[in-house]
Amino acid sequence: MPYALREALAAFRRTPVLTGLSATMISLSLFVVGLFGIAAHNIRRVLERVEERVEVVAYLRDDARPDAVRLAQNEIATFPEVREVLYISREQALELAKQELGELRSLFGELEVNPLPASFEIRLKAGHHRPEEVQAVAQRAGAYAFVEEVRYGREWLDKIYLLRRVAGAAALVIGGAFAAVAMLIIGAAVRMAIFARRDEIAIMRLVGATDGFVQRPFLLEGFLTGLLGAALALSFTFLVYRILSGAVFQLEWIPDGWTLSGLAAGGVLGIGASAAAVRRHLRGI
Amino acid sequence: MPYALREALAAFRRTPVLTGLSATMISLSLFVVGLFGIAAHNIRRVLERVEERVEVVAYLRDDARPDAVRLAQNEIATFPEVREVLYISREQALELAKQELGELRSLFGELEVNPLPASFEIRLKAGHHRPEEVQAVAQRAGAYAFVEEVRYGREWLDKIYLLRRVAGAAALVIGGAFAAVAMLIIGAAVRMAIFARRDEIAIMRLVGATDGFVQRPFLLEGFLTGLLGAALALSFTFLVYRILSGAVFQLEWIPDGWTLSGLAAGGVLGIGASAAAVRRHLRGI
Amino acid sequence: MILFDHVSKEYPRSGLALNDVSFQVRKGEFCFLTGHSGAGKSTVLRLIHMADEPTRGEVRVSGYASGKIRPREISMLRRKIGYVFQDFRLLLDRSAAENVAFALQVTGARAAVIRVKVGRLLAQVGLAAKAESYPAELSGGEQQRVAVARALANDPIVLLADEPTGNLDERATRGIFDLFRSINTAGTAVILATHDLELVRQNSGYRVLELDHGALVYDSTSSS
Amino acid sequence: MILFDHVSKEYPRSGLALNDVSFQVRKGEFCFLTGHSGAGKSTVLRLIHMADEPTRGEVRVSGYASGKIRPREISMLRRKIGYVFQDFRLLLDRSAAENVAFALQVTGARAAVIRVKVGRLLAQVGLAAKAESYPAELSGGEQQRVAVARALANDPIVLLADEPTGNLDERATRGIFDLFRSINTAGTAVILATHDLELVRQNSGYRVLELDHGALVYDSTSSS
Ligand SMILES: Nc1ncnc2c1ncn2[C@@H]1O[C@H](COP(=O)(O)OP(=O)(O)OP(=O)(O)O)[C@@H](O)[C@H]1O
Ligand SMILES: Nc1ncnc2c1ncn2[C@@H]1O[C@H](COP(=O)(O)OP(=O)(O)OP(=O)(O)O)[C@@H](O)[C@H]1O
Ligand SMILES: [Mg+2]
Ligand SMILES: [Mg+2]
Repeated sequence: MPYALREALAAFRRTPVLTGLSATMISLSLFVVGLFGIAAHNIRRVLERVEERVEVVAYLRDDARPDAVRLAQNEIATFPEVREVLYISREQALELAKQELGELRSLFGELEVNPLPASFEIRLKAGHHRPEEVQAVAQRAGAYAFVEEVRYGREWLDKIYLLRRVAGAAALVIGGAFAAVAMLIIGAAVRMAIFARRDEIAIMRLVGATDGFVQRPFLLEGFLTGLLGAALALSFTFLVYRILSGAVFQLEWIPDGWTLSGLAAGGVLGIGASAAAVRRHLRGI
Repeated sequence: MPYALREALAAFRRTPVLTGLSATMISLSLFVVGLFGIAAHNIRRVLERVEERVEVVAYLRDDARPDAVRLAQNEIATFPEVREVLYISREQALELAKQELGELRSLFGELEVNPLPASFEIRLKAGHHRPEEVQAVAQRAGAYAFVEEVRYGREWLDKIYLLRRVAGAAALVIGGAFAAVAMLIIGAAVRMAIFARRDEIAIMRLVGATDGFVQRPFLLEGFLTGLLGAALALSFTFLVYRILSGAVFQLEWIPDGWTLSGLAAGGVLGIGASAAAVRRHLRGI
Repeated sequence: MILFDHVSKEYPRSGLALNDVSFQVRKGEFCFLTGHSGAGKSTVLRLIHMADEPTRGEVRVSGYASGKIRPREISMLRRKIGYVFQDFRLLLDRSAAENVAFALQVTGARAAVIRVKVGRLLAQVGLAAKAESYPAELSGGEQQRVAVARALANDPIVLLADEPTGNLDERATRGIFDLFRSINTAGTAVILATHDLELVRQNSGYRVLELDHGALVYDSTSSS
Repeated sequence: MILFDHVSKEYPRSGLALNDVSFQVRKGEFCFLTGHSGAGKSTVLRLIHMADEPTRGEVRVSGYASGKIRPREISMLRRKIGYVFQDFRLLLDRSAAENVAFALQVTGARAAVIRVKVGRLLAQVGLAAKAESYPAELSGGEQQRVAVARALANDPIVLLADEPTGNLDERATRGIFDLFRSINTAGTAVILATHDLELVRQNSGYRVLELDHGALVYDSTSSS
């Protein structure tokens, strides 16, 4: 439809303020969504990395036979969820404890006996950190006779999962709220664009333009404005990402799929808001 | 000026969409500022509370004479910065250490000697936590012969001060950015209000209205719109505060002075944006 | 082709603008619509254009009846009606040529056809030199002539002209009137609302409808 | 009181709208301004109103000279000039009475005074019954009469009337013209731009200025 396209482009030229404002609105709202996207993506990455460090520790009896221990170590390493199994001797454990206790280190210097047991540190494969899986590994490791106790930070794992779920819910709520606000603002901008051109629209209808003919340029204009706004928002988001990423934290850029979705969302937002405003307002002219 | 007031109020009635949009813009931007205000205020409160817990610990030699210790305790309590001085005996120290170490508690059960020294915990008065002051107290306490060592979490204190300074700078930058965006949006809204009434303005001037006469209703309208927007923003902010405060964190409402400043800011923002837009645009009509 | 059947039109603040008006205009007829200011002339034309609905009675135009016509049909009907509005109703952000072209674009005409036709129409109303001027750059009479050119763009079957020469001098008035006459000769019905009684007297061969306070008080066809 | 001193006005797209026009209008004079469509009549009135500046030459009105007058002085001058615009220029979101009242509010008149005066003015143009109607609810002629009432509101020392009877029937035209005459008798200068040569012929006692393609081709005062 070359006419509608020509008109839509002409609208940019005729009312640059109005069009600029709409694009700014869309870009502002998508910009916020973009920042949120970066935050969400990076929080997810951090959680994943933290999750990877979840491990199962099996404390061994002091009277465990070395060859049985070595056998068990190999056996546990073949569990489908397990990446590697490290054997920590009593001496190594004392050394680690000293390092971790820091200030109170001198305390151990005075000990006559080493109170710490030997242990297996069982590391899990990526993607096998669901609470059920971790529990299963812990149970099987605990079944060995010479294993005194198994620890695997159950509360911690539950907390991470809770955090992820809370973060997901927050993303939905905040993202939805911002999208709603963006729609409202764009709708208002389009309504104002139509308001500013109400004489024009009235005249169009007087010379026999159908509703579709009148609407099409507005819809196309809304779409292009939305796309423009989304592109702007993307640029801003990227700028902020570069500034933050260098100076403050180590951040990852959002996945490419999200970027494309953002552009599409801009266009859809623009055309949707235009359609709603045009349809509602045309009745009143 | 009853004419300008009447006209400004009539404008609300004549173009509710435009006025509503401007008010929404102002309220949106001030709402964000308001949320930021709550966050800033509460972070400050948290930091203050954390700061209050900064204390100076003086470890005593094992051979310190009890009466000299009691004398020193009273003396230190009279320092202008000091709120109270607690004496922690060696036994109490061991008890506390056991509680804090948690899991490794069993370790101490096997100790034959108590390796921990007695100490003074010196608590400071509110408002006397600047690094210099804390250092001064530490030095004076360290001057006693029977004091072996004084600790006061220097790095921690420095970090809190850094955090406060970073938070302050962030407040300035983000707050400023939002105010700028708000001004832009309001300016655009007013420009559009004038754009929508450009015929009206042109006719006013044709019948001999002075620029001041034409401008006054717009300025007043901008002021009232700003005030309305600020009031809306305040309500929204309070609503969010109530929701968050009950469910998620324990929050404090911003001080009353800030509330009044917010209302004033709305009015000033409205009138300022109107003035800029009116003055710039009137030339073009 | 146009039928007013006991039509009344009442406006909230103004009372009866039309009061029980009945008349018929046939294909290819030429007809003056006269009456004092506020008599209801523009209201009659607006009803024919289906821009308003009668309060009572029925208006029929080219097979469509008021009250039953659907929005899409109104658009189609309007493309067959040329209307010179009393207040011109030009698109202020388009040049004279673009204003005339717009009436053609609406129907989906091809760009090449439009260009040729617009040039011919502007020449006919004596505005070839002002094709690129915007309405704000045209004198009152020039705007009125753009409105006339636009009304003729779609080769209408009816031309409604509301005071089409109110801003024109005698020579331009004669030119426009001759244009209307030649269009009428080619088969287009013309309804010309005016209070230029001079014009009506000079062309006494045509039918005259006279309104007075919303009532049809004289119809030269039925009386003679 | 009004002096055109070798005035030319050139518009970018249209060329010369006025070409070396010189004339003078005295206090209390009544004067027709005629010419074909696009001759430059409205341009002359716009220059008097200081809504535009001449490209060459100087326009003097009531002691103010074009090119030297400051924005504030333009406002003050306009309050002393009544202007009936060719396209009415009514405020669309105000009733007829509010439109007339607005010209008085601008000068800071008191509300009680305004109410009385607006009532009288609307009655004079025959629109007392339509005081509360909005422009969209008025016929073309009724809008024109509101514009006349507004132009007379501030007891102007000059009345500029651009085609003030283009949308009026003969009776209303006579009424408006009589109103202008009585205002003129009371001391107000009147410049009436029109191509209603009938009206000019019927009132042959008054001065006539005729424009043709921007040039002043006839001035009854200087020739007789
Ligand atoms: N939208 C409206 N709302 C209320 N009253 C209206 C409306 N349109 C017209 N009127 C009234 O209806 C009456 C007839 O108006 P109309 O425009 O038909 O007159 P007209 O014959 O065209 O007059 P003119 O020659 O002055 O243009 C007038 O009194 C007018 O005030
Ligand atoms: N703002 C403008 N920009 C460009 N050209 C203009 C402008 N205003 C007027 N003109 C041109 O100047 C010429 C004189 O215009 P003016 O309005 O004075 O004519 P007029 O005598 O009032 O005609 P009419 O009787 O049709 O109203 C016209 O050709 C018109 O196109
Ligand atoms: Mg009419
Ligand atoms: Mg003119």
